[in-house]
Amino acid sequence: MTQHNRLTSGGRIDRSTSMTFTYNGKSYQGYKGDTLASAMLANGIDVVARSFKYSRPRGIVAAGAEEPNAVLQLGATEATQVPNVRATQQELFNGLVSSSTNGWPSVDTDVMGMIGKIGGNMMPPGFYYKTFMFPESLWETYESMIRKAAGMGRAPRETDPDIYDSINQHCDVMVVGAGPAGLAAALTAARGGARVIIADEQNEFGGSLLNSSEPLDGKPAADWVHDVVQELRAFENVTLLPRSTVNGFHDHNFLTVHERRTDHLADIAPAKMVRQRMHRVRAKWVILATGAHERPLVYANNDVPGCMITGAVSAYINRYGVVPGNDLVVMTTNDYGYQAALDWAAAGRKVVAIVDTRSVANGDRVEAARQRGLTIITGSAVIEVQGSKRVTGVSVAALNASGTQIVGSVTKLKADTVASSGGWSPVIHLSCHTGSRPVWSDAVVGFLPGPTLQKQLTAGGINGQYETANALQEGLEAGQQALAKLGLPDVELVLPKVKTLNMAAPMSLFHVPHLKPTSQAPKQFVDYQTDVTAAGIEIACREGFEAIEHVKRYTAMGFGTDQGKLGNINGMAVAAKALNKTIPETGTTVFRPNYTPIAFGAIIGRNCGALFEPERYTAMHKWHVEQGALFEDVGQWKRPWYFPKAGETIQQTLNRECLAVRNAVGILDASTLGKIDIQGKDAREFLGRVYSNAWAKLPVGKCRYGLMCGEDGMVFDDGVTACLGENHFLMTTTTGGAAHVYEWLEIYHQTEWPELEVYFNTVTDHWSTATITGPNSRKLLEELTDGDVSNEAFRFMDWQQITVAGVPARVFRISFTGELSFEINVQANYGMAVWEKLIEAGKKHGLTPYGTETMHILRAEKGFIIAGQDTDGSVHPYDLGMGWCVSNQKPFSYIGKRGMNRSDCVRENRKQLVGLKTKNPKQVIPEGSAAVLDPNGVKPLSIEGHISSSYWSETLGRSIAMGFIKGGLDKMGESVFYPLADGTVIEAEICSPIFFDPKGERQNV
Amino acid sequence: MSDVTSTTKLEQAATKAAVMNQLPADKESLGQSPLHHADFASAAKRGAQKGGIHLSELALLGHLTLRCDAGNLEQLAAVEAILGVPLPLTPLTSVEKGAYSVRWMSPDEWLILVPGLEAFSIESQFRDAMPGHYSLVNSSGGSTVLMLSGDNAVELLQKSTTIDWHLSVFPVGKVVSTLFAKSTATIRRTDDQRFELIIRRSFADYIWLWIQDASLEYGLVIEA
Amino acid sequence: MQHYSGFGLLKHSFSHHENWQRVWRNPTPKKKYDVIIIGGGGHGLATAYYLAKEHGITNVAVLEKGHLGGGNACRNTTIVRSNYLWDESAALYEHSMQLWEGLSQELNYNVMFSQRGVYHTCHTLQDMRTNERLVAANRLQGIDNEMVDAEQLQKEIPTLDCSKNARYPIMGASVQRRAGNARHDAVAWGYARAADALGVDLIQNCEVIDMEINDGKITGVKTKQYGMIKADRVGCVVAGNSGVLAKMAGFELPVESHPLQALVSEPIKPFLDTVVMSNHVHGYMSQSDKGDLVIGAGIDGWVGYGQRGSYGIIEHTIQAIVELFPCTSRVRMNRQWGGIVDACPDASPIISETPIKNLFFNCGWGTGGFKGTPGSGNLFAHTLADGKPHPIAEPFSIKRFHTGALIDEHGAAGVAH
Amino acid sequence: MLHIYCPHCGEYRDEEEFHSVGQAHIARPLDPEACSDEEWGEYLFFRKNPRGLHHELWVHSAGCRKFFNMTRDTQTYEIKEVYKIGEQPTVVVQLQAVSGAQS
Repeated sequence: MTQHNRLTSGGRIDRSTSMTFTYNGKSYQGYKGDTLASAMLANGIDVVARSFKYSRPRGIVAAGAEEPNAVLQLGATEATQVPNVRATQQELFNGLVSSSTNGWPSVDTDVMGMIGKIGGNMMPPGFYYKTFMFPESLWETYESMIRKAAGMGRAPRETDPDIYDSINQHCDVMVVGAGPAGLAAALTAARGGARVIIADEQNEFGGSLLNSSEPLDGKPAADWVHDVVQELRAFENVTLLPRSTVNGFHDHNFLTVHERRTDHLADIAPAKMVRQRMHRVRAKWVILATGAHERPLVYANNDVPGCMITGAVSAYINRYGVVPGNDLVVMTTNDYGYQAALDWAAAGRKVVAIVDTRSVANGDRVEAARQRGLTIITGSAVIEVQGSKRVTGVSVAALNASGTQIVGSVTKLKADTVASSGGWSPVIHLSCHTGSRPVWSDAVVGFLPGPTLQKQLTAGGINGQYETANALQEGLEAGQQALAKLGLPDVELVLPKVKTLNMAAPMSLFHVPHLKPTSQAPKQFVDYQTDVTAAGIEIACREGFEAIEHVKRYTAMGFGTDQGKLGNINGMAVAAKALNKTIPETGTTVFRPNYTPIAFGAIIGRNCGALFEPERYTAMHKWHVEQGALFEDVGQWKRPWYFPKAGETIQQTLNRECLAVRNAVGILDASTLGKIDIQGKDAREFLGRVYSNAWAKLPVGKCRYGLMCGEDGMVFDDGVTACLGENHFLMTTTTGGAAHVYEWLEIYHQTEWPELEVYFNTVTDHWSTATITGPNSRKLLEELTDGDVSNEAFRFMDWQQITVAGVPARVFRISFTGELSFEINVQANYGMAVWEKLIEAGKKHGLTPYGTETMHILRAEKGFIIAGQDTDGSVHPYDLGMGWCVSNQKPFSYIGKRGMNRSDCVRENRKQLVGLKTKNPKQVIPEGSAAVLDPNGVKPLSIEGHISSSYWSETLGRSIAMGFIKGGLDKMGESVFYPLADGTVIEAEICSPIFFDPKGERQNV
Repeated sequence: MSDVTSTTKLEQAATKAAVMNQLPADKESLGQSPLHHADFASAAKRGAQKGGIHLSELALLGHLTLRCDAGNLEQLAAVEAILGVPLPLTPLTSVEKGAYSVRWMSPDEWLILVPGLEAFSIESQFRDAMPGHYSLVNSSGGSTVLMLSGDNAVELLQKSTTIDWHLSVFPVGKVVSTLFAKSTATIRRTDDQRFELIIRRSFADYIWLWIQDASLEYGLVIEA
Repeated sequence: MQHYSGFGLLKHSFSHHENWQRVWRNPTPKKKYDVIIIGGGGHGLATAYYLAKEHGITNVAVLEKGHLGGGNACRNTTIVRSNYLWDESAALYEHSMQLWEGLSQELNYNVMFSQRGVYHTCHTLQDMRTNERLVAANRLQGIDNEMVDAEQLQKEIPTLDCSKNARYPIMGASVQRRAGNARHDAVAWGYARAADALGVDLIQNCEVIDMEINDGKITGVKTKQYGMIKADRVGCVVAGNSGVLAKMAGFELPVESHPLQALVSEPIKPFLDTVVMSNHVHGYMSQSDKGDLVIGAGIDGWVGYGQRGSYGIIEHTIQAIVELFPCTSRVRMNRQWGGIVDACPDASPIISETPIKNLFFNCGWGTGGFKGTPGSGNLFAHTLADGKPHPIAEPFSIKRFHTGALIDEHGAAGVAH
Repeated sequence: MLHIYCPHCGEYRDEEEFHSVGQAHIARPLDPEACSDEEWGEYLFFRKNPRGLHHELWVHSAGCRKFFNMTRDTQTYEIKEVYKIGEQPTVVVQLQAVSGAQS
């Protein structure tokens, strides 16, 4: 294929480096420095998409982030598919594979286009709200058709092979945009000694200067840009970020900058390179130099490929050496629009006419066009375009002075390209992100940034200053202001000389009238991507959708991936006209992040896959892995769940582990329990306030179990606390509750009772805990210790400091299984050494490692609760049948006391924790099952309670369960019923939750 | 080994706490730092010798957390007598003398690092000499120390934390406790391009994974 | 009310759609109403509709400080379900669910209620227990909800990562198949149009700045634009702004207003035909009819009325989504936004009398108000008509925060949505 | 992403290091037993929830772990001041004219 629209010279492309790309399966050539869009235009590709609702052919309209149509699917492999890439922002690389996203069988010959033509009339805005209702049953069918037709590109079905990351940056001045204003601002700030970051979405700095033929200091503008960039690079405190879009401006001067590091190189990032990086920037001052987007005019059939904006035409010619057509008609409301015609003519192609909507046109650019002999038709407009897949001609007619009516006859001109300019809209998106509402300016004919609390300055196009000289000056001033705010010395900067042009006033025109009323004229598009027309907006207003937000939502205007960058102002103007209001009276439109779309991968950085969330390990983790343990996630911890042997089912493993504990000895890694060291003379008093039971008399060397309640009286954690010294305690918490309990202790200490002399320190990670439990546990311990661990010397609920396997240890004789148990705590650096010695020595005692599941069964046989499983934030100690763990004698009204005495907490018939024995001992009630009194009742049934813990107990040879029953503690021996999903019903008898060794003799031996 | 509470010389001392020498006689062969499984010694021999990130572990040091009153002159004097350096009272600062170093953690909290063998001795000296209300906790088993250096060390920290590491605001000696990726770390600058990271035991493997990953583009050199 | 249908569209296409009637009038407020409803969001408009429709009270005004349906009604992620845990909530949300079914036909406005199912994935044993409890309770409450195992789930949602490799592997899920999505704007507009047709005055750009309270009884409200408007009864349905209105009336609520964020991807071809929520990794996602992946985020931990929150929430949410759906990594996020949600300590709403006579509050829907819209309006209309709560609404009184009879739905409310 | 000055560390840190606890200056009743259910309920659950100036309790959870107070505008998210526990705010809502509620 030849690049028949490519000029032989000029532009910033490298004609010596040719690149091959494919579009819809066909191969084309472009050059290094091209965007995909410029390369497509060079090759004369007209149709790049089919529209969303009417399936109309669409072409490239713009040259930047505002492009609504050229939204393509990229990717050479399934895993590297990227949906919805804007061709105007994608740099060309060799081997790029692209395709259009809608249209069947192809974008050129699309069947839906016919339906769009016929059915389009039945699809006014919001038509879907008015139909598809009858019959009700068919909605799902309608909807699945709508869903298939909607959407643009597609997500890959394979996992992303690329990596992304994020990096945190701090600076004095963040300059957004590296056009003339941004470069002047950054250079000023840098020379003043500020730490500067300057980011621009394009691959090269320069902004509008790259698209322009206008000289600076009599030399090409690119020379000046080059010099500034070189100087900025030399500063140690300046970071230059090309290919980096500032996508979000968040509160307190926090910005997200999305840098594309390899998208210009290949389909997949080269080895060791991150594809995209998110810079999370905290800036002391932000200078927005984001420029402006040109507005197209709204006229009939303005979406036919070949209709563009004038700035894009200039950009393709000057930057990429591409003339996107042969015969150009320009329609403009302002002087800037003439530049496209001048550039087109300079490129040697035919300018058919410049149609100026103003009756008088006499600015310098107009004069230049006259001198060049270009045809200028004033006081007129292109009211309609002919053609379907490419413009073939235009209808031009004279307008009245206000541009609201056609006053003359219609002239038809042949042309293949229409470039329109309705003026420019400042790119105020970022300034809106933190809630600042933009302000309309009649002078600029656009919205300007509104007042903001952010430390923000603006310069250049964003302020409606579109002439290079003014943009440079504003950039300089913004840089100086930032320096002053930062207390840094002022600097001078000699700005390059730019010829100042005389400009005639622009005309405020958005929507070009047609011979027919808007509702009957050919479609006049306002928002291309969402297929919103001027007629559609008028209908919405007529129906009563008068707030601009209503108009936008009813028509979907601005909801595309371009977020209405081209169309929003025009749409507001159409609505304002329909409502007989001014644009600012219609409302303002606020933009939200992102400025342009960002890959999910770039937002999450490395926090995915293996690094999604930390896995916390104990000192013995490696041993568990080597033994083939399966793990349970408890908070971020990986805890051994059970240790299967070859060929075992999970139940067989659990049975084996349970019996080992009951008959010999088992070992559990209990290191994950939260541990808090408490010191100070008021430690004991503090414990009395935060636990529901009494702590005043616990002697040194003893341990006690306690319940923790919130101020509402509801249990939220539990554990054993040991008295290490008169003023020294070690508190244990649940594994998942450790962090919360620690913060809870601190908040009461720091805010309520600072007078209490006590310090809390988390020591969870410091101690490693191996629990040995079972009748043989003492024998095992005796082998490895220098201490006397006999029942006489070392009582139940005592703790002692002894050595175990040569390592000093704190050993707690407490039991969560009901068996004789020792919890051996050693400094975690020695946890593995002690564990391995225990395993070795334990062989002859039948020592069996067990995990959390067996731990749960063993404790349930004893009726011990697990906070979080047998509590749900709605039960107090009495509900748990644990009134023995509440002391109402304490002088201080401990946390939870008042709460558990509120009227609802002391009423009859609260749900209470009981044991449940199935009538058929072989049946295990599924956990979560709901209890009813009458299984044959009519739904909705009143739920009496639920099963919180339920297991097969191999020790008892039957199932056991704990659960809640309304008034259960008074219903011992009564039956309740658990209807299951499969329709069966399990009958169970309410009983004590202590199923095994009710007298608690085994732990005392 | 059965004296549970240490006897204090100062009978009026408010804190009566349990102190124990937590180290076995055979500490060298038995001790396993939280990154034992990463085997830095082998990695140092086998791995890359050039790269923008250098990493080593200072394993099995003595970590002592001191909580006391920064306004109590008697306490300050006692600490200085024991450690030979005054407590750093300015937020986010540290002091270092010989093998002892002290980091400001909070207005009433300092983290003291000493050689592993000296932890018990220092702790005992505190119990003997420190007046008033305070707490001292041996946390040696709960954390480890990583030394991070190299041309790209600051960039790696930028990827991992939200702190401003510019020398003008983060000079040598400054110390912060902060989020490190999805864990936490106490980080001190010991030289322009050299940092000390104190990390929690249970998160050590995660941080090790994170650092390897974040070093990919710079090259990671493990030092024994 | 002009009837909407496909035939109507065809007919109007011949007149270029120039003859569609207004969806609602733009009336000037009267001096006095039987009932004033403060707040023209989905709940307020539904309340007005049911007051007129079911109680014959049509001398009603809805006062909206901005435009109709302009608050949380148009900012939510449109999830509708009724699988709540406690009997009280199950009754409330199921009441709402039954009104959703057939709502398009009742309002003659297609609210696009689509029962594509809502899954709650389980990643831990505790997750499994919580969901099994929920499913068991719902079965007896007469609400459809079932468990599916990981293998079955993988078949039903091919793009979801049900492998064992995940950080928190999916062990199973509960699914309510009658649950799904609806079109949020359409709900507000549909109720507004129907209420207007029954004679309710919908007053936009009318901000209440004070209340007229005599002897502990409300008699009218003062508005910024129209001065005093009298009323026999006043219902306040202003979601995030409830605290501000309560302050006007001189009391506090057990409610805090937090930013709740959401985001959408660019529109893509059909990717997910249901709703997936994960409490554990904390994110949820559906796909709109337009093709956007609609993703819900957590709530910011601080009080905020700015309709925006912190970026960290967005990062965490997308991390969760990519963890659940790894092949979304190259899909691109288009836009984010925020609403103001008024959350109660027990994650259940308030539909209640207040210390002021004839002043009623409907608030505290927290992160899940959209699904409640029809039920909330229906029950609140009953409360306003009778001057006392409907039996289903009775447990949702403010008084529960004094007695302790909370309806703690944190488990079932799950991810903020 | 708020940028918060920790009054204990003496520098700004990112919001991620902090945790908001809720309304500040809610003192635990000195004699809980003397409280009615209503009073206890108010203490537990009822909050000012203002649109505008708000005094909040925060903790520097990933830093020095100290609690402190903050005066923040809940509409603009501007942080007006931070101050230590036990101190009183200096930026407060001006007393409003008598509410129209009595009119």
